Amino acid sequence: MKLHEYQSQRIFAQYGIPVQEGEVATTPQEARALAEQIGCPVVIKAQVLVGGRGKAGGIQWAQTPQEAEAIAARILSLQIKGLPVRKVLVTRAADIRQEIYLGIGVDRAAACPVMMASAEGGVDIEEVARTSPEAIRKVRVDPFVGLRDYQTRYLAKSIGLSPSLHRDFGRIAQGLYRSFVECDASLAEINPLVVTSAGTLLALDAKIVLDDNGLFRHPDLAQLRDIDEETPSERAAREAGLSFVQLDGHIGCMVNGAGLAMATMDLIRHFGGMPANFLDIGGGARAERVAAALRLILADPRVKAILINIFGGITRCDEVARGIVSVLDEVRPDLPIVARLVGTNEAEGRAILERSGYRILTATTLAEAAQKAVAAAQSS
Amino acid sequence: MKLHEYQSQRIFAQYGIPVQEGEVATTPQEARALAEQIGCPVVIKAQVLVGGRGKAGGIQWAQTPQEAEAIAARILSLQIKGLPVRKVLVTRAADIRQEIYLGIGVDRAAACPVMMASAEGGVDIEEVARTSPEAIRKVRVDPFVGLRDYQTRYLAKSIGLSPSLHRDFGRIAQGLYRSFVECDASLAEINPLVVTSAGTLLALDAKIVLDDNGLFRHPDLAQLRDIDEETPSERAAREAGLSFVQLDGHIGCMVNGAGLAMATMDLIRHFGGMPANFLDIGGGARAERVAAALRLILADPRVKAILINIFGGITRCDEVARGIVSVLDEVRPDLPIVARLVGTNEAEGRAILERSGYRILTATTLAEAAQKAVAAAQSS
Amino acid sequence: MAILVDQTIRLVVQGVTGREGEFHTRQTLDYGTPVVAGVTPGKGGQFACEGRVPVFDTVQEAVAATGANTSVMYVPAPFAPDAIIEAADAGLGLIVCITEGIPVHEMIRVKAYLDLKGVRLIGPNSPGLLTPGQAKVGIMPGHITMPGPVGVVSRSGTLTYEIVSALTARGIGQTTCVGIGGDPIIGTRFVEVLALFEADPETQAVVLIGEIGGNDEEAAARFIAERMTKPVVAFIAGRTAPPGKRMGHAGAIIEGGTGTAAEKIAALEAAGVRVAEHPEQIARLVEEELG
Amino acid sequence: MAILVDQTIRLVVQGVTGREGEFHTRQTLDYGTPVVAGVTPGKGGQFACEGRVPVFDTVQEAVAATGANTSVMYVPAPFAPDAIIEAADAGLGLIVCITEGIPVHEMIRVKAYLDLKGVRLIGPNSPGLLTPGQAKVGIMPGHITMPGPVGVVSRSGTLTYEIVSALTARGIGQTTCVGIGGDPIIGTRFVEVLALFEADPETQAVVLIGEIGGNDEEAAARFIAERMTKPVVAFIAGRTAPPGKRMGHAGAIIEGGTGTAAEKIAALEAAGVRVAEHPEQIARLVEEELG
Repeated sequence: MKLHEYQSQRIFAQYGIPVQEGEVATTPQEARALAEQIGCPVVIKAQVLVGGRGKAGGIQWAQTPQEAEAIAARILSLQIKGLPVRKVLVTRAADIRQEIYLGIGVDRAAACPVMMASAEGGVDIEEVARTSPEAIRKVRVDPFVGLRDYQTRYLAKSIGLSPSLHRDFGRIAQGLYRSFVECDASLAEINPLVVTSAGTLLALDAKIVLDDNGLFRHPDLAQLRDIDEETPSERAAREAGLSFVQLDGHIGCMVNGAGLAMATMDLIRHFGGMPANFLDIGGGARAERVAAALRLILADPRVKAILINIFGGITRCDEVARGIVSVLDEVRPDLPIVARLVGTNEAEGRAILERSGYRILTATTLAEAAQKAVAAAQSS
Repeated sequence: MKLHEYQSQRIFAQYGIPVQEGEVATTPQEARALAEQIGCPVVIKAQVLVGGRGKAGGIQWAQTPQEAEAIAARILSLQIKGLPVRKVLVTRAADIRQEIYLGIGVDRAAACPVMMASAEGGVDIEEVARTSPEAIRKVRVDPFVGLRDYQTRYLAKSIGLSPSLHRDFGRIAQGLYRSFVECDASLAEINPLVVTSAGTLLALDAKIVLDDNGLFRHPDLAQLRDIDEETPSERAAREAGLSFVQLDGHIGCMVNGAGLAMATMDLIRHFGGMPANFLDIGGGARAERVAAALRLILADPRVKAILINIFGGITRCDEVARGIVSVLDEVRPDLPIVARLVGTNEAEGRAILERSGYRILTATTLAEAAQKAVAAAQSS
Repeated sequence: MAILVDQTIRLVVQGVTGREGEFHTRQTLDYGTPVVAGVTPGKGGQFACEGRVPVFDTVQEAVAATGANTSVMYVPAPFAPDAIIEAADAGLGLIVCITEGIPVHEMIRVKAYLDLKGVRLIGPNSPGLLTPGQAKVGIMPGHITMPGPVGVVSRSGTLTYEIVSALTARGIGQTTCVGIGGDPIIGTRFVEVLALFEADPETQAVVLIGEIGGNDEEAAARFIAERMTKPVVAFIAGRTAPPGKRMGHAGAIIEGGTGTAAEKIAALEAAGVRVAEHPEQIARLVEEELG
Repeated sequence: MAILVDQTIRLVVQGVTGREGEFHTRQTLDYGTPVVAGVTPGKGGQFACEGRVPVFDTVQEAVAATGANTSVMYVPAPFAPDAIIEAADAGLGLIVCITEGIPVHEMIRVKAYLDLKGVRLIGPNSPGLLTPGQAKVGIMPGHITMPGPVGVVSRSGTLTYEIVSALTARGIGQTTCVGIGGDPIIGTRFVEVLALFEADPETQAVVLIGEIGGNDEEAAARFIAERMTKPVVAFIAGRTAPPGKRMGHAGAIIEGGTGTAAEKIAALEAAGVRVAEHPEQIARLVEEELG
């Protein structure tokens, strides 16, 4: 779960990281009032859960409260990568002498946190990683003894930070590490961390991505979810415990397991169709969750055919069949449905579908199921 | 540094351990008022930093506020193992069905925390350890992954605690472990942890001993030091960074290093003398600390001779000599002083003593120094 | 021969009295794998699966009483880290964790602890592993497998069943099928399983089933190029996944141009691995490799 | 021969620019031990000890530039745990920590980490160790030692000097003198050093210097009885210490009837160890043992 800049900033501040504090406005008038209160010049920044907002015009300076109002109005009317901007952060403008990058994530292969710093801050760090990987310095953090001060000194020195700032840099790095671990984050990033013209360090941006699996032990953080940033279907999927991604095609997919779901989508494309979504019902789904998944697919008006592909292990085909039939009983959709149920309790599952009396196309192999679904979508 | 029961209790409460809350009184009248406020029967407990207060009459029940006042007066007039009782804790009396022991300390050999539980609570646990060690169940805690729930379940089960209480026991054990680690304690103990007649767990006593070496990072805990419980000389020693223990003899000792100090005391006894104190000036003592140590010895009217035994490694004999001379310059004591300075900068040290003009007996070996000090004490 | 599990297995099931735990324990017993004990705190002394499995309060008690040597766990995510460490502390050499949804920071600590103790973990978020005819540990359906010469290793669950099932349908049996799990931090990775298959005299070819996200497939490609003599056939799910979107479990996300199917396929092909275009093609490629 | 350190040493001093660090580094250089580098964060590029020791910001840089293989540290207690871990991460095989006052919970974590990495630590709160004529690491005065056949191991600092000095005065030289440190949690304990002396062909007898508190001497007695062929002479400080009083450093406390001098002496004597009544008696007992 991604947090907004202003949310991440508040968390960082709790960990002793110096941040450029600001307030959130949802209207141009509020932005103007904040600019008056904070004192111009101010920076107005779109709060939207995608990257690249700078390039999209989502970060601008205002010299006067009037200008702040006008700029806020402009930014609040933007769509950035398809997401409408609903909030802006208004902060004091900083005098910047140097921009660096400081972030921490998980190194999967080494199975530990890895902290990264670069003298090239304020830019797309993935771009830096691609074009000049040597510009990013990394230290692996042992989970048992934590980030060591000598490691932060190494980072500070290797990115050429003035020695007088090493101690403050170390404190910020330790704060970032602690916020990362204690919030169960999968990423925590300050980009840019700037040296101001007064010679102090200041976090000018803040980004935290939380590990969804860790949210259950952070009810306070879970509440930070911005439901404005979700589509109704994404929200319904999340609440039902489904992994769901909306796509542009015509064939609604319901699969158990992310790998099989992707393989199913790949095969639909292989046979000339276009999947309308990625939808993984997860392991061991009960009938209710299956029903929620089917309703989600049916709610998309672009869907012309449905492909249900279940290979039961921990998931039981009879539960899946019960979930399907319960929705058909209430909705009675006029769409071709291809259902392939194999594995655990597959005989019971097929029997339930047959007994229901609905016309459901069946298939034995995945290829057969995909071909039938593509054909059905084209002819409907 | 030992904490009082009431101080330990407040810390335990912060870690979610259910404690029998109470208030501290320093006069019988306050105890009576507290008894009225809390509601009788109450228990009145001496707050004193030694064990064995129960046997010494320091823990008593009162059925009425009047009785509370009388009992508090009695307890506040006690001396327990030589320490006057200056405070009592007044708490609600509990209905006790079962008393168990739960504690955590450091296992030196395994270099990890060890949690201990016993079905025999409320008694001297060292006595239990001596007479029936199998009655104490232990689990070693890996410092990296902490106390595991399965370990607390094992402890609860192995001391025969009712299964319905295992979860609460686990929470208490986890709270105890966290308080132990986070406060830099060397011991944390609940004795007894009782099962009340209502079937709940309640910590009826609380004991925390803090690691003196960890105090620098807990200014809040360092403030809990009860200076009433220190003698003026203990306090002066602590403030000067000296390890000091008052004893009953006539030969004041100043030594660098705990081992050498003990060996020096052993040798004084061996030659028929009695040391007046243990005093280790520590490693690398500067002249000021040496001077503080000498003043401390001179403040004891029983001292008839002084033995200074320094084997310089990190400690420099010239610094020691400077410290000695600075005190002699101001105090001019009429006591025989035997000084043996060997090791780092010993020549400079001896030269400083000689130049000072004071009559200081010198010695080459430790045995010679001890013998001279014993002889001097006997003849003065 | 086989890898990781064989007929010497004595299995303890942690979380045996839960809905999933009991269901799959029955299937494991029906497959003929000796489930000698179950563990559920507070239910020691009871029996699960119609009296077939004695339940203990702790893994240590279960091991002491039954000589269990391998654990499989169906414990809910909040309790799974403790259960894994309990199994390791009880001296088990192989732990298989089916549980999904364990926080990544917990797994970082658990994995570091297991490495320290020298204990092998498969998973979490794994379907388990299965040596046909010898041992079924976890939730892989037994009837889709058959003994034979092909080792299967996969980050996916159901996609593995799909491919194994197709192998079996074509008469190609398996030495051992290993689901290493779909989480970012897992106990055992592709390279370690490939090394075991390379060393196993009965395994003649290996099927590797990967997906987008991370760079475990790239590491596997390097290992195959440098160290493997046996043929490897691969499949990578997520060729058509749009970049920047999280596709289901934590393993399947593409960000910033790393971890795409195209990169993984290129790395594997450069290592001499034939990569199938769709799952059902795999069996044919394996057949060709086996000659 | 000797144990732990010899003429192959290349020493790096952590905290070299502090008052104690620089003082003792000069003495170490004067003894002829090659101090190839010093480390003080923020002072990289400078030189300590009248230009004799180049200073680096990190241990890693010091090792890379100078090939240092052993570290000794005079770092203040709040920074010492980090410094020890830094030395271990830099690949040094032996770390000697002179620092006193490190919190016990820090040392628990540090020791667990070093065990994991397989790095040996001497100390903390140790005077260091010294192989006469070959290497001086730490603060033991060099002039009180001389090469010879006796291994010395001690929990104490200055008491060790006292005893070593008496040995030397009597013409009895030492293979290596090791101060293991007086804290409750130390990197290397009596038993480990005894095992090294037992294996060292030049060591003909061992002097063990213990004190009240803990049960490390009792463990040593068991080891001596079961595993040692060489004679051991011991001294235990604190025979006359009153029970229940803390005597100086954390190692020296007697509580509840365990860790008394009487118990330790009894255990050692039962293991065939001759225990001296006062420090100056040791040299005579050693002389008798050496025959």
